[in-house]
Amino acid sequence: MSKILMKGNEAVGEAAIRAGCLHFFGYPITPQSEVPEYLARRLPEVGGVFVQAESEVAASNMIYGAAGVGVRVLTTSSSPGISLMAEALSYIAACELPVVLVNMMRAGPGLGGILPAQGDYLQATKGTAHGDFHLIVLAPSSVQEAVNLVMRAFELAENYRNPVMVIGDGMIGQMMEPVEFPEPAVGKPLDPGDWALTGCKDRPRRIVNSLYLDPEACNRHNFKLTAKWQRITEAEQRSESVYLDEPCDILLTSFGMTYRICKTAADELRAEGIKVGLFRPITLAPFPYQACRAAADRAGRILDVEMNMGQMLEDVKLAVQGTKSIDFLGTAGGVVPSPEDVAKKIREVLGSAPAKNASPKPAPQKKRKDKERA
Amino acid sequence: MSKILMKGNEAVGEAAIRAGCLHFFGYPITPQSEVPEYLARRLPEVGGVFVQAESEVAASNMIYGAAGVGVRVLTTSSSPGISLMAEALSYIAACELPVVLVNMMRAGPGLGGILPAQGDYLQATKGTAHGDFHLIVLAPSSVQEAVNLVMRAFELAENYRNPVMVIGDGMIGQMMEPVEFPEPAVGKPLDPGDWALTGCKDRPRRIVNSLYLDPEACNRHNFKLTAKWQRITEAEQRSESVYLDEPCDILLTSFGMTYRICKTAADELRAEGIKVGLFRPITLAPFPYQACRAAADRAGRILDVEMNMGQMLEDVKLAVQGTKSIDFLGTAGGVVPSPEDVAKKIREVLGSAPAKNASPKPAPQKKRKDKERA
Amino acid sequence: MKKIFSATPLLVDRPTHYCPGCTHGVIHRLVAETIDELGIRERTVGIAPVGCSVLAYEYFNVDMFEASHGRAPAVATGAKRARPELIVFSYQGDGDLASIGMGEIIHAANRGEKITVIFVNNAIYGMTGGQMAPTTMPGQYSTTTPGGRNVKEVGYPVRMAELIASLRTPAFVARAAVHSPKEILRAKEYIRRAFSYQVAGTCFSLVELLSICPTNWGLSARESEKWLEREMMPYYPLGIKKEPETAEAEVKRG
Amino acid sequence: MKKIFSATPLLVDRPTHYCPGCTHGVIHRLVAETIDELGIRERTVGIAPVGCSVLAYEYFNVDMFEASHGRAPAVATGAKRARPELIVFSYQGDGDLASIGMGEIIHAANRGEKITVIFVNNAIYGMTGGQMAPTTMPGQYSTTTPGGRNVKEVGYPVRMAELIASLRTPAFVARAAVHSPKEILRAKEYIRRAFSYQVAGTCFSLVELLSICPTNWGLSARESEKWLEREMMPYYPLGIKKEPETAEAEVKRG
Amino acid sequence: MPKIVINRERCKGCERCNDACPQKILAMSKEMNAKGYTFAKVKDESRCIGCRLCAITCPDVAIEVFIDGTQYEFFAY
Amino acid sequence: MPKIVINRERCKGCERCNDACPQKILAMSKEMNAKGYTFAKVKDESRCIGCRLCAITCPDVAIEVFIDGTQYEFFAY
Amino acid sequence: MASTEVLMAGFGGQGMLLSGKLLAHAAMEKGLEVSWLPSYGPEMRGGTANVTVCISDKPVASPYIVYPRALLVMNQPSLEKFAPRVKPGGLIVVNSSLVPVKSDRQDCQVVYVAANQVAQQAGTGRAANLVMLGVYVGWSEVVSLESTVRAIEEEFAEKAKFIPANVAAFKAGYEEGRKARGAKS
Amino acid sequence: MASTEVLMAGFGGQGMLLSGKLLAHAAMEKGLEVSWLPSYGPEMRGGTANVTVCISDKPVASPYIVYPRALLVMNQPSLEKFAPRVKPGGLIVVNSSLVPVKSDRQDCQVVYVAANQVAQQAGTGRAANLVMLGVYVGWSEVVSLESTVRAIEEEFAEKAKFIPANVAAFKAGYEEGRKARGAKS
Ligand SMILES: Cc1ncc(C[n+]2csc(CCOP(=O)(O)OP(=O)(O)O)c2C)c(N)n1
Ligand SMILES: Cc1ncc(C[n+]2csc(CCOP(=O)(O)OP(=O)(O)O)c2C)c(N)n1
Ligand code: SF4
Ligand code: SF4
Ligand code: SF4
Ligand code: SF4
Ligand code: SF4
Ligand code: SF4
Ligand SMILES: [Mg+2]
Ligand SMILES: [Mg+2]
Repeated sequence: MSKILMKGNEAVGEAAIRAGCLHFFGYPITPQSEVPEYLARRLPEVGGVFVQAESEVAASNMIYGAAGVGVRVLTTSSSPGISLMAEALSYIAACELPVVLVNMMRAGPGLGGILPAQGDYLQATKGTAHGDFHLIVLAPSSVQEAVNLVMRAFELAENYRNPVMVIGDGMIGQMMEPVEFPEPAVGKPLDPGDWALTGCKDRPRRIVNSLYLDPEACNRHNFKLTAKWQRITEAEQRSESVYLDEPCDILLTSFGMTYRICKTAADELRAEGIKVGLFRPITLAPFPYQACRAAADRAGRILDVEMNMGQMLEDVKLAVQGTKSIDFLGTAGGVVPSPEDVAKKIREVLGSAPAKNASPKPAPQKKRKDKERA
Repeated sequence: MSKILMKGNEAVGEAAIRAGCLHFFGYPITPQSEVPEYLARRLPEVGGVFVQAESEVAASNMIYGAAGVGVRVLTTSSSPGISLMAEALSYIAACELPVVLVNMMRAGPGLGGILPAQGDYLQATKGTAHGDFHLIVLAPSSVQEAVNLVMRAFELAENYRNPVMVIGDGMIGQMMEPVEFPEPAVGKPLDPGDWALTGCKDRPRRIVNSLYLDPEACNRHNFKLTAKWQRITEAEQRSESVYLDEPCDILLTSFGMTYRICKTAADELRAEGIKVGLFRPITLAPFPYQACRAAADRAGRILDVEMNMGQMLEDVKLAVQGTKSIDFLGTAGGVVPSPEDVAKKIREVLGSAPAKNASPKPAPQKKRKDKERA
Repeated sequence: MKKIFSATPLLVDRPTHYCPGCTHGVIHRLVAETIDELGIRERTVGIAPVGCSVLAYEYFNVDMFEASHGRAPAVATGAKRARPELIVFSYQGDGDLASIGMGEIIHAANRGEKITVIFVNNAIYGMTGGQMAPTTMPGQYSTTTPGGRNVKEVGYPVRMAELIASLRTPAFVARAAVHSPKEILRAKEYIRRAFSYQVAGTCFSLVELLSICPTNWGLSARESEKWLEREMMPYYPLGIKKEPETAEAEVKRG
Repeated sequence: MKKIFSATPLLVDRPTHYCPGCTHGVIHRLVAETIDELGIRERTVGIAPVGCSVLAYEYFNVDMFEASHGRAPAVATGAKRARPELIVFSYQGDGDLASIGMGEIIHAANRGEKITVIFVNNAIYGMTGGQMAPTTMPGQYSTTTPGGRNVKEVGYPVRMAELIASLRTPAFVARAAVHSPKEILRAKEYIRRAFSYQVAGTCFSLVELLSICPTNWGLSARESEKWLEREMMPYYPLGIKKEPETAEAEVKRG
Repeated sequence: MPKIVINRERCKGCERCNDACPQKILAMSKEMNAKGYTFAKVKDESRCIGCRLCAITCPDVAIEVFIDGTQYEFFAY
Repeated sequence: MPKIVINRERCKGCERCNDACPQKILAMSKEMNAKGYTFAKVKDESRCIGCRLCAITCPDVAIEVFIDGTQYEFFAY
Repeated sequence: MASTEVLMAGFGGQGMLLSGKLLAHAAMEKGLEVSWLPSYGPEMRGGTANVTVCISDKPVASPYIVYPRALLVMNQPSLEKFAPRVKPGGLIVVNSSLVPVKSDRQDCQVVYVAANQVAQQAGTGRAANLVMLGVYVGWSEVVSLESTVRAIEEEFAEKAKFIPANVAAFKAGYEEGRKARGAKS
Repeated sequence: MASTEVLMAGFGGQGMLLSGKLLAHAAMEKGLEVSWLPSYGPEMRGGTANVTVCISDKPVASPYIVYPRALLVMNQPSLEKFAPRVKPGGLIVVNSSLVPVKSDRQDCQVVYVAANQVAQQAGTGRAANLVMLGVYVGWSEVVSLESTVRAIEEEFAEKAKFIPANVAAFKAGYEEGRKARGAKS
């Protein structure tokens, strides 16, 4: 199939259909509204169902209902909307239902702004909601990868019966890049398996439930979920390491679109002879600790770059376990670090004496007048 | 003042009044419903306001409104209810409003159960909601300490204009212990300062807002919040270290009620000559990394005990930075580890070869028949 | 001898956890009998709420969900839209449906979701120990209105059946009570009609059932029946509030 | 010469971000004038929603909140209960109030919160680029109803004024339009009454205002006025839906 | 002769059937069942008219009703 | 003589005042203001009756209305 | 004394939570550290209700106790469930009015009291829980008779008419406890 | 070629986002790697709309570019804001129909085109954006005239009647671009 030039958000919608997901429930929010808008047009064409929910709270419970009856289902939103889904996500994870959700992150906290950010890393990977559970979190850094990971998300969700979040930022949602989609145009439907509520014809009835009156049973269920997460952790870590065939002066750690900015900076500096390596997790959860450690082992020091105040930094520290000095460059509020910002920071850091472990406080950034947006 | 025997939940309500908080907005949920019930009786007696919200979503926005007009305000809930407050908490933190909330954790994920648990540690300390912000999180381990920390929470909330969560579990809410309250019976009201919306008489109007059209302004706001968190981190860490005047064989790390269970186990083993030390964070956020590290430095190894699947474990690892081997004992679903369970685990661990860093997967626990609850 | 009344196999054969006299049990039976009579067991999916009937999934002998508090209509929407061939019903209390779940029930009704909602109005939060519900009667004691519900402070009870009936989208909406055999029979009829509309694919349907909560009302079952009749029934008039046929006609008239 | 019309100082002197012809601007002015005329500026707190009027806090020259999407009535409840001496109003769009905020507005109204709600019904999600609102008209195009709103799929538009008026708790509820000078005058009167009831401490008040969105309707301002009059007004009848005086009387009659 | 059968272990002793019976032939036991409830019982079986009101009103489906031969069905249930 | 003053920089060129004026004395400029909008202007000031309809309908408060001496206030605004 | 724990178990409504509170209250007034931890069940009515009271001269560490020093039971399921957990040398008090079986614990002192009958004689059959408490206090003397009576009086301050019968029931139980203690030592 | 970036800026509605898309489309068809990144503003109408297109023979690393190689501007604010950022040796194309001022960049080639007039002559005043695109393509030859025309035809496939005027406008711009290039080299 040939390439099409497509907006990230629309590509996400199309990817879902290719994956055989014909059910969407969601609520508009910038910068992801093109997903529901695209699917409102496309799903009826392929016999699918598009429902605009009255809120993200409702949307997240609708996907619970749809997944519970054994269909492939998607919702998409952006930061504040994801927060409203917290309770339902805990239910979905507890009931082991396969759903896929996409978070095109915007600036926060609060209403924040609609420009790109990566401030929901910790929410996605650690504290999504109450109780012990984990989302599988995938972070694409191109539109094509968004397509691939959305499709992969459905597989993971179903293999492990666990909710999967594909996390991007406003940039990846709004930008166009060429993408290729696999055939067929509409994926095969989900096999409802032995758990979905399809009506109890010729079989014992089934229950989708997360309440346990017996604490021992609830305890066992938690251990079961934890064991599942352990399996996921062992089998599903994905990451990318670049320029690490020889030891490097500095390793840039980043994820999503920020990685591409780092890549440009790295290329620039490598042209000057500064050895810059790159590491990015593709699965933010499970975080590829060993791969990150291995990458760090090949570097003199580390610079973590994120569009937030240092959220992945904690995972990098957990990976590195104090063996390397780590600096941090962060922006927020919709400010995107430029490749030049990254390059400058690298020079600064390499020039300075190696500081032991950066604190989560990012170095204060001077105000850059020319980037003011209306 | 003499001691009164009081339920944790009721003591929390009374503590708020003593702290001068005369406004409560909340929604019933077991195991914290005694807080609203108590305040529904007490607040009208002291000229305060009790409103039963229609939901936790509404309650969390009501406290935003009440804090915004410059009054001291409390809400309380339990795990699923806290998840529903996520969006509003991000707004409150972004707007730098002083609110206090109490989470009496129950078993999760999903509906889980009403029995005590500590499964919301990561939600409270790391990923409460979208965007970069932090709650100050205080974890009492007795009813008296719950009283003290609720009162302290109002001070912290106002000093830093930051939301503060007091986090307990069903046990602390439901148990009675003797408590003493400071006089006066009703604390002084909050001084609305220079930020509250009290009507713009004789002053320029004020705005409580978290939206930024200019990304640089939003970026600066994020740096400001981060700098504030840094100040809090430097000034407000609290923890307790017990039996560490001499080096110990093993350090138990735990928080809240679990700490008391560990204490009994430690006392028991110390009587047998096994040197067991104890460390517990009182501020879960900011986590007392240095104090934890210092405690760890005095111990041969570490056993982390929690009523969850290993959530604080990550912070302990961050503190210890790979210098000590860490084991984990966890329960969930309302199962409370008994002192005997803890003692047994300690014996097991001390008997075994030092394992390098426990994985987050807790050792599977055998089913204990005699603890089955109806 | 001929058995003319016995438990429907649609109810799982086990004692419920409800308090003595609690009419949740009656409503369960009516719903179960209806599913049985309509022959739809094998394609029915029920949704239990959070409330005393949280364990409803244990009792109905069909595929069941347990929903989060108040969101059963959204769960039902997801299930029904995904598999329109299923008969989907939610079973919800007044705290669940009328307080936290107000948005979800109104929107599900307004979208005309082809689901059936069994709404149990017992004027109290049963499960959590007797706090005020939106439907608590003026002056009624609850643990969060220790002086009785003061309408000046917290407003009047919400009449959900009327509220939902006032929406333009065609629907079947009715209110019955289950405190006496006579009203139970009427309730059964409404429930049967509600499910029948769904079977025919006609419209959204909701039956509000006035129910007793002896435990939290602090009354015996017998006193509770009387209290329901005396206090609740005048405020919550029984009857059909809306039928799809007349609603359609109204829409046509414009 | 005598100035008989000029901008009220209650509006901050700066151009708004609204599109040409957007009647959010008219409604802002009416609210501002009312606050001015009632002399309550110094004790008024306004609440901006999430929607095109998200920046309302920039325009009203009073203390202002920015609320999360749909929750302004809860924020207003918190503010008003905490400081009853304040005059608290929320300003909300139809996505904000009638979709995500349905639960909060109904419960605030039902509790009888003594707040004033300015509800701007433009039958669309303006800010996010023209998705369907609960109030979108049958057949109306939106980016999420590319074939026009199909009432068989998503139900009929919600008439919020009527829905809220149907609650038992006394309130002032009215609907006006702001597409023509004549209707603007009526709107002003309703808004003034709404605030006056709050000043007197009487009741909850809400004014629904039919408003145009030329941008997302894809029409000129002039065509939009006509469309509002032709399509919206018959479905959303203007007038007072409920007054506290008659509501009280009804309550007394029982 | 119509008759009813009460499942004493199912009964929770709410007494609703007692009130519902038009023949007033039901009463509560003095004994308790395993769950500690006094349970409903028939005082005078001979007067039962098989009207089912007791069963209809029982929240715990503790009552079954039997009839012999035909019977006038005075309402459709 | 009544008259109106239009703030050309405030005007967004929506033309609503043009429609509202009962005297039909308003029109749109050919020029653009700094924001790139054509703006409203008065074609024939002499016929203005000071009715304020233009100002009432303007969403951008771009119009002020002045009168000389007394005037019949034909509606209370 | 160092520290002791007692588990009191019965059906909901039998008043064991109150008995526990009275004990904790009396101990607190004596200047001891106490904790009172109910095992609150799932959000349903009915079922068993039990409470663990810890009393110590040092701050109570874990209020959650699996192996208590004493057990008071008002129903058979509780006896079956909890009796095996009582520490050797401990006390088990069984309300023989309601529990038809015996405990097979040989290493504990097991006291059978027809608490309902004793209470009936003292004035009200509803005060069986106070008889049970009395037995424990009489046996353990962890608090004095007087201080417990004061706790009862304070607890019932607003329903004063219930005080005499409850105090009488408690005292009757107390005597039983004293006797049992004597028998043992 | 290695890689290049062009920033196209104007008011919303002036079609610069479309110009960018056409460029990206043509480059993609040529087998190059591309990215098209709009700077989407806060959730409001109006204001400026600009887009950065990156074209490369390797995968595009950062699509977010602060210092582009070329700039096409349709309004004065954009010229003022972005001109200082163009890389030395780059290109600045100014629509002089709408922008009354000159750029002071000496180290770039600045081309002034009365794009609205040129478009008018080509058949529709609304195609000024295609004139601008044409200038860039003619100057840079990053894609060919033919492939861009094909992209225009595909893009307007459903509104075929607009194709001729748009193609004409593009070609007119292209000629200007060729000329400017010649002038330079
Ligand atoms: C999000 C959330 N909030 C609150 C609760 C606690 N809760 C459980 S049931 C209930 C109310 C039950 O009342 P109702 O719906 O009237 O049902 P009933 O028990 O009366 O049948 C509440 C508030 C919860 N489980 N989840
Ligand atoms: C929780 C959340 N969900 C969604 C959004 C995105 N959003 C912003 S405004 C809006 C709807 C605006 O429509 P309306 O309330 O009708 O106001 P209008 O713009 O038409 O005046 C939405 C969905 C958000 N900001 N927050
Ligand atoms: S508490 Fe009330 S509603 Fe719940 S089971 Fe008991 S009687 Fe029924
Ligand atoms: S999008 Fe619509 S509602 Fe929003 S400002 Fe423009 S015209 Fe007004
Ligand atoms: S069937 Fe009728 S007459 Fe017979 S016991 Fe039941 S209620 Fe009484
Ligand atoms: S109605 Fe049923 S549960 Fe109640 S007393 Fe009669 S048989 Fe027993
Ligand atoms: S005041 Fe009246 S007559 Fe004068 S310009 Fe305005 S609308 Fe026209
Ligand atoms: S109504 Fe106002 S904004 Fe519109 S054209 Fe007239 S003066 Fe300009
Ligand atoms: Mg209820
Ligand atoms: Mg709108």
